[in-house]
Amino acid sequence: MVTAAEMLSVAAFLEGRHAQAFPSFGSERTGAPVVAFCRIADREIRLREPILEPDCLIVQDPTLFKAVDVFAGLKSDGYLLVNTNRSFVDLHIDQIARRLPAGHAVAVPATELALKHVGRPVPNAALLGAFAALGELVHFASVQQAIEKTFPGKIGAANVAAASEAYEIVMAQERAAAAV
Amino acid sequence: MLKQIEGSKAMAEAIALCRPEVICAYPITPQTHIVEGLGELVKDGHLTDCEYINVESEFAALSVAIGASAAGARAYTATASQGLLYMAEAVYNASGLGLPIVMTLGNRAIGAPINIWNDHSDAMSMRDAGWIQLFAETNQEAVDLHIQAFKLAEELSMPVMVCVDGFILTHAMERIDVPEQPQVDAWLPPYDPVQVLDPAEPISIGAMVGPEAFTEVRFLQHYKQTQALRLITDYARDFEKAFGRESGGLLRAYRVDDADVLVVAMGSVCGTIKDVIDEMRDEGIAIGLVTIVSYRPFPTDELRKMLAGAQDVVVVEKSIAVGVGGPLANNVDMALRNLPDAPRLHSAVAGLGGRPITKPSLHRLFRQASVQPWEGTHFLDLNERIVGREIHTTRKKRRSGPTAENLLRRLATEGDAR
Amino acid sequence: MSEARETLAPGEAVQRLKFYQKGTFTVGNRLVGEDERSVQASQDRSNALTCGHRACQGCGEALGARYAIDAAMRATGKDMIAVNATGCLEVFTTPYPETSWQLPWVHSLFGNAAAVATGVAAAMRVKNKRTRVVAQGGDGGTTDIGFQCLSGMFERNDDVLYICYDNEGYMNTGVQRSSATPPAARTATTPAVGDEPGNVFGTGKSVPKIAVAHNIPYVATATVADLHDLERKVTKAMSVHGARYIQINVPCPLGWGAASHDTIHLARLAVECGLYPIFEAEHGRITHVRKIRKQVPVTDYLKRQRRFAHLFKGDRPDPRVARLQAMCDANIADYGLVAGADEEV
Amino acid sequence: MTQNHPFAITLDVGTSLVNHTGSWRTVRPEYVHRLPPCNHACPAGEDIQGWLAHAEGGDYEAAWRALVQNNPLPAVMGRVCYHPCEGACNRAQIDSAVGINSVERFLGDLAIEKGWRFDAPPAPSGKKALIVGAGPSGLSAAYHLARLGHAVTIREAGPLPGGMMRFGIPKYRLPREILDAEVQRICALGVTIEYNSKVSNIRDAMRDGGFDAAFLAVGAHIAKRAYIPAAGAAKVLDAVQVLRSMEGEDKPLLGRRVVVYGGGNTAIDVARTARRLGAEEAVIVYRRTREKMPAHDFEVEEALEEGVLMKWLSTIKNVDGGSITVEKMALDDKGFPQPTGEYETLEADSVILALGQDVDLSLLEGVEGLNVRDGVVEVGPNMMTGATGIFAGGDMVPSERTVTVAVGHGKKAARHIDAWLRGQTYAPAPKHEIASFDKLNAWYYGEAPKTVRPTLEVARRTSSFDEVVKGLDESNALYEARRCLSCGNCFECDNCYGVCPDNSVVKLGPGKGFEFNYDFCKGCGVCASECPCGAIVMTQEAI
Repeated sequence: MVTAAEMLSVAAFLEGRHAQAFPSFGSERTGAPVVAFCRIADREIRLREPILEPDCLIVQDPTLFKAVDVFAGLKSDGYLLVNTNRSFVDLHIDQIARRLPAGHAVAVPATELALKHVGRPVPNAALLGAFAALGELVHFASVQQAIEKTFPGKIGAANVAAASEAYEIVMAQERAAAAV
Repeated sequence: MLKQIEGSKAMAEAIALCRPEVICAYPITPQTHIVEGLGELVKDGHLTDCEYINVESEFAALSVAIGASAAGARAYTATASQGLLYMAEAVYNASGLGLPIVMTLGNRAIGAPINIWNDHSDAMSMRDAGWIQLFAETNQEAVDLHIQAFKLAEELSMPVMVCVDGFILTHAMERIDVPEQPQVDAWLPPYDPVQVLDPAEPISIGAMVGPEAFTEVRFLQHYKQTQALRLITDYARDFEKAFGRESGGLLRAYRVDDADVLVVAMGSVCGTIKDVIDEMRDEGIAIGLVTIVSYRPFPTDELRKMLAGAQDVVVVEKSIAVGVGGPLANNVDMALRNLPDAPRLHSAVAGLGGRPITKPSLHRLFRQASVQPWEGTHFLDLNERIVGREIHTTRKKRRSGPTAENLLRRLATEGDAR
Repeated sequence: MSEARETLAPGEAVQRLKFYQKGTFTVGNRLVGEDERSVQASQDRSNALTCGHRACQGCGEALGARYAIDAAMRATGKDMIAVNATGCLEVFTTPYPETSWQLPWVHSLFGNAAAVATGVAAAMRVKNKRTRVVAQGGDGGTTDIGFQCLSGMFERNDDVLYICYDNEGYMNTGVQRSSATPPAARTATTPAVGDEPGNVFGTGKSVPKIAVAHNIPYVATATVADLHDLERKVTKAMSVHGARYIQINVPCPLGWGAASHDTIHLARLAVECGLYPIFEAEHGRITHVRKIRKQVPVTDYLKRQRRFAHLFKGDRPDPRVARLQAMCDANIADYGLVAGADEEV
Repeated sequence: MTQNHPFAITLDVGTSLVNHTGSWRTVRPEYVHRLPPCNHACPAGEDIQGWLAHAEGGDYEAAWRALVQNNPLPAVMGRVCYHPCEGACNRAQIDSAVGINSVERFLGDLAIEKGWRFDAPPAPSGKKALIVGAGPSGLSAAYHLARLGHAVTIREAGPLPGGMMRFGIPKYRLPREILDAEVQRICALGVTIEYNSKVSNIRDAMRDGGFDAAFLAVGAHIAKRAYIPAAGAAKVLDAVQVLRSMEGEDKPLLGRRVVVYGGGNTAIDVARTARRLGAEEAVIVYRRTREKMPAHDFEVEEALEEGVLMKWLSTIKNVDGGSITVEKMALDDKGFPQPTGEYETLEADSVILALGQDVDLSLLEGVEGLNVRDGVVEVGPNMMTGATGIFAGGDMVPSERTVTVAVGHGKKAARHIDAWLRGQTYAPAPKHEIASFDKLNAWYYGEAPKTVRPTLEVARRTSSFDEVVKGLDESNALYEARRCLSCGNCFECDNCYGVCPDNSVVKLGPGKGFEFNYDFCKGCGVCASECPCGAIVMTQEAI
């Protein structure tokens, strides 16, 4: 998750913007719930408080819904991206999703895509690919570059492939939402 | 070169650019990424002519640096919190021996209760140890301060502690301009020690000094720090000329012109405060910020001049001198002493043990200072209910034992603390 | 040795001269070449620790330090730096404005001499200098407060020779117990009162053995009573690189309650009774043991020291003397301190 | 102080030299000389430790020259001296005494081999001294007087020099060429020996010869007799006679079975001589036990090795032709032998009496002031008899009768004669305290057992007069010399220099010893404790 926030900040940086990525600070142990933040702006970011009211929320592990209120603070016109191959209804978050503007809540099977392209359950790149499609805060090309910088060589290419497919999936959903 | 890079990594690169000859590493959160970064740079051959030593404790880390520095090598180490306390004896020793060691402090609270998150208690514990203490507001400044630190240390034969907020800066990935090697080489000359262990010219370093000369030794140490006040300013100016950006110096003013309220703070919280000030200025409130970069030596005169015209001074600091209040506030108070029509001083302790300092809280605090000033030390975002209950209980039932545990017990039983 | 009683062939006799002539055990020997004499016999020895220091009369540590550092100075061609832990040695040699040292020397803290030495060695390595580093301290600064840094230095195999001047207590602060204080010894913190007066049995540690367990290139114990052995060991230690440890038994007239002129005599008795085994080890294995030359009962050693006087107060023999003798006997058995019939002493 | 150094914390090296810790001292060490027990025990007054010190350094000529300062006969002495020095030697308490005697012999033999000469005498004093008797005492006195610049004449009654060294000691113990060489070296100093020149009246001889002083050393050459009833063709001889005749052309005929009566060294000598002359059986009859025998044990041992038989606790009652009657004795409570009435008969072709010797005092007849008691002449502490200008020594004065004592008398008398001739009084330097074993720190001496001198195989000893005890070769001699502990005298072992915790001993360089730097010496006393040879004492500082 920290990697995702960092890659996102790199993507923004590559576009000449200011970005600040930082983890929720703690002594994380493998598997424990983790939150990471990313601020993107067109001027220097001075603010050092954690993001309490995000514009976008990316949920990497929907099983956490039961343990943590991850939606607290999500702005009413915010974006929600969930890593899942199930429906929002199945996840019992369809109500939350419905409160957001159309096309702002998207599900993408990022882990599945990672397993398909990378061979391991590492959904970060796929989620970022999906995120590039969502709200168009960063361009996919920047995300691709950021992924390639973080993972050089074949693994990078595999991650880009996962991201690319996720991007397409979300773009399809966006187009569908727009069509409605 | 501009990079999107983690603060610790950028610091590691900047420290490497300073060509340290001996680096002592002992892991402690949140300093680890810096020494890890340096270790990689040494191992992968980016940083040559450097001994990277994995020591067995912070006490050893600074001790190894002491030995290396006394033997004429540019020495560096990093620590935080308990680690700084564990090396406390060596901290005093390094300055007493006049050794220009540079150490990064990834600021972190001190236990018990054990806490790995950011505040300034660790730096405060060593504020009288004879080191220069510089606080970085941003990761860019953290990078730049390290470069200045080596030059300052070596010019003054005095160790320098670069204080960087743990996690908030050390673990943040952001846009940082990491200088190029030729730039740093041109600005920072090689280490030329004034005293060195050399068989060709043997000396004894570390004599025992009795009452007949100890006062003089301490006077000279103090005098040297006052000299440092000028040098820190000069070097910041030189640095700006060479690198094209303002970094370091004794203190920095932000929108202080005609300000009725002046906030004084150190470290990364200044960024958040600036945003708050912008918003308040937009609302027409005459408020500004003075950022203390050099906590030791403390820029008393410069600060006094800056604060002279204000009506209210609010000190926001991430430390508490238990039983007294905020140590920074105490120092600011010293600067205001004997000032005719001195502004009112309001002391606030915030962000202890990593509690976020949020804009809403700061808004409230700054407004309150002028309209509803408080007595003594204000603890920002204190859970009054919990402490009230705890005080009440202990009054009723005299019970020794750790307050922290009692609090935790209460938190557990009462659910969400806020 | 029995063959010496027979008529010798001339050539054989000449060979023996070096060994048997008088003065074999003395500091010098005018009959052998300069290069075969001890460092301390030389008119141009370094006197790295020179006159005017403020050690007590008959200080074993002052003596041991000069022995060791002078030997190291010869071995390194005076290209060396010393690091000193806090303690008697530091206090009596460097009270402002005078220092007794005649080599580059640094004192930092009580417990960090090994780490400071690591730093000095690192500086030398990074600067491509051949200058060698010796760290030194008392037993308190070594076996107690400095132990962690010492172990770290060992474990990293840093290029440092650490010399511990073992006077079996905190003498600088007024004779308190350390982990090197022998059982039954009276100190200020183990007074000779109560059911078990003096230091209790079954406590303390052997840092030389612990050093051996670090598998470092060289470990040795030595004594001011055997200069030749001591100088040989320091010289040998300086001929190798990596972490090295030498622990030298240095009697303290003040702390032991002994006559100032008895310093070397006591050190000798400590070895000859078996209480202080003298050995050396390389890379984790004991390679040499200094045999007892003239074995004495431990009482010969104990009776000359007031710190053990309480053992001899009563009418009946104190059973703890036998326990101390048993410790000697165990050392003798464990280290093979008494030469067999076929071994040369 | 280099300007840049941090004040007070960093110091320039060696600055503690301004701190004179000598003021702490309440006792101070001082270098002393103590008298080595060997020197103290030497009847000839040799500085044994002194010459051994030269020898152990390999400078044998210096050693020999130091030796002959006191004794001109080292090669002789190295053979015949009973070496009381070794009996006193401290080394015996470590392993065994230093073989001083054998090193002395080595030096003496080497001097002969190399042809080393005595230093030439100083300018003549113009005084003349007469010495009567060319035995060890006379030769010694002549040597010393000559070296003091006096003109010396020896008058010897016999045909050859040496006295009892020639006529009392068998060749197998003292080869004659050795004796001759050392006598010749004395003569080369300008000493005149007149042989076959018996002085019958000393005062006449002095007056006639214009001598300013005389030293009498006529020895004791008259054998004591005991009354033993003898019958038939019993052949009863005395030991002096037998040994003397060994020096002539005709060797004595003693027969197949020889009985020697007596228990001294002469008895042993004569019995061993008898074996060499072909006696199948040589029996020593002595009235007490072996332990009580005056003869030296090593000589008894050598005799036994050569097959000499011993008959302890026996007296000869009578001699009858080819046999003798012996009465067994028993020791009483006080250790005296008492007759038992038990008798035994031994076969004997000859009986040799070795019961001691008397002095021929005829030359002193008519000399005034003399005191003669028990057959010997009494002398004062300055060796002068009751008669002015007449000194005496050796076997003719009351003392132990050994060659070494005689040589010592000669030296002592010569010094007093010299002073007397110059109108002065000779006062020997006061003796130092003896360096007894408790003054040493014996730890520092390595174990080094004494070298046993090679001895001739027994088979050859009974068939020839070849020297029984051989000398040491150089390496052995060096080894033996180096066993010396140098008791009471610094041998530059560097211990004090090394063991001082305050570097307060200054080493002055080879041969120059050490001195204390009292500016820094704190008086701990380690130097004195660790001095191997007891050459440092601690004395109270005046308060």
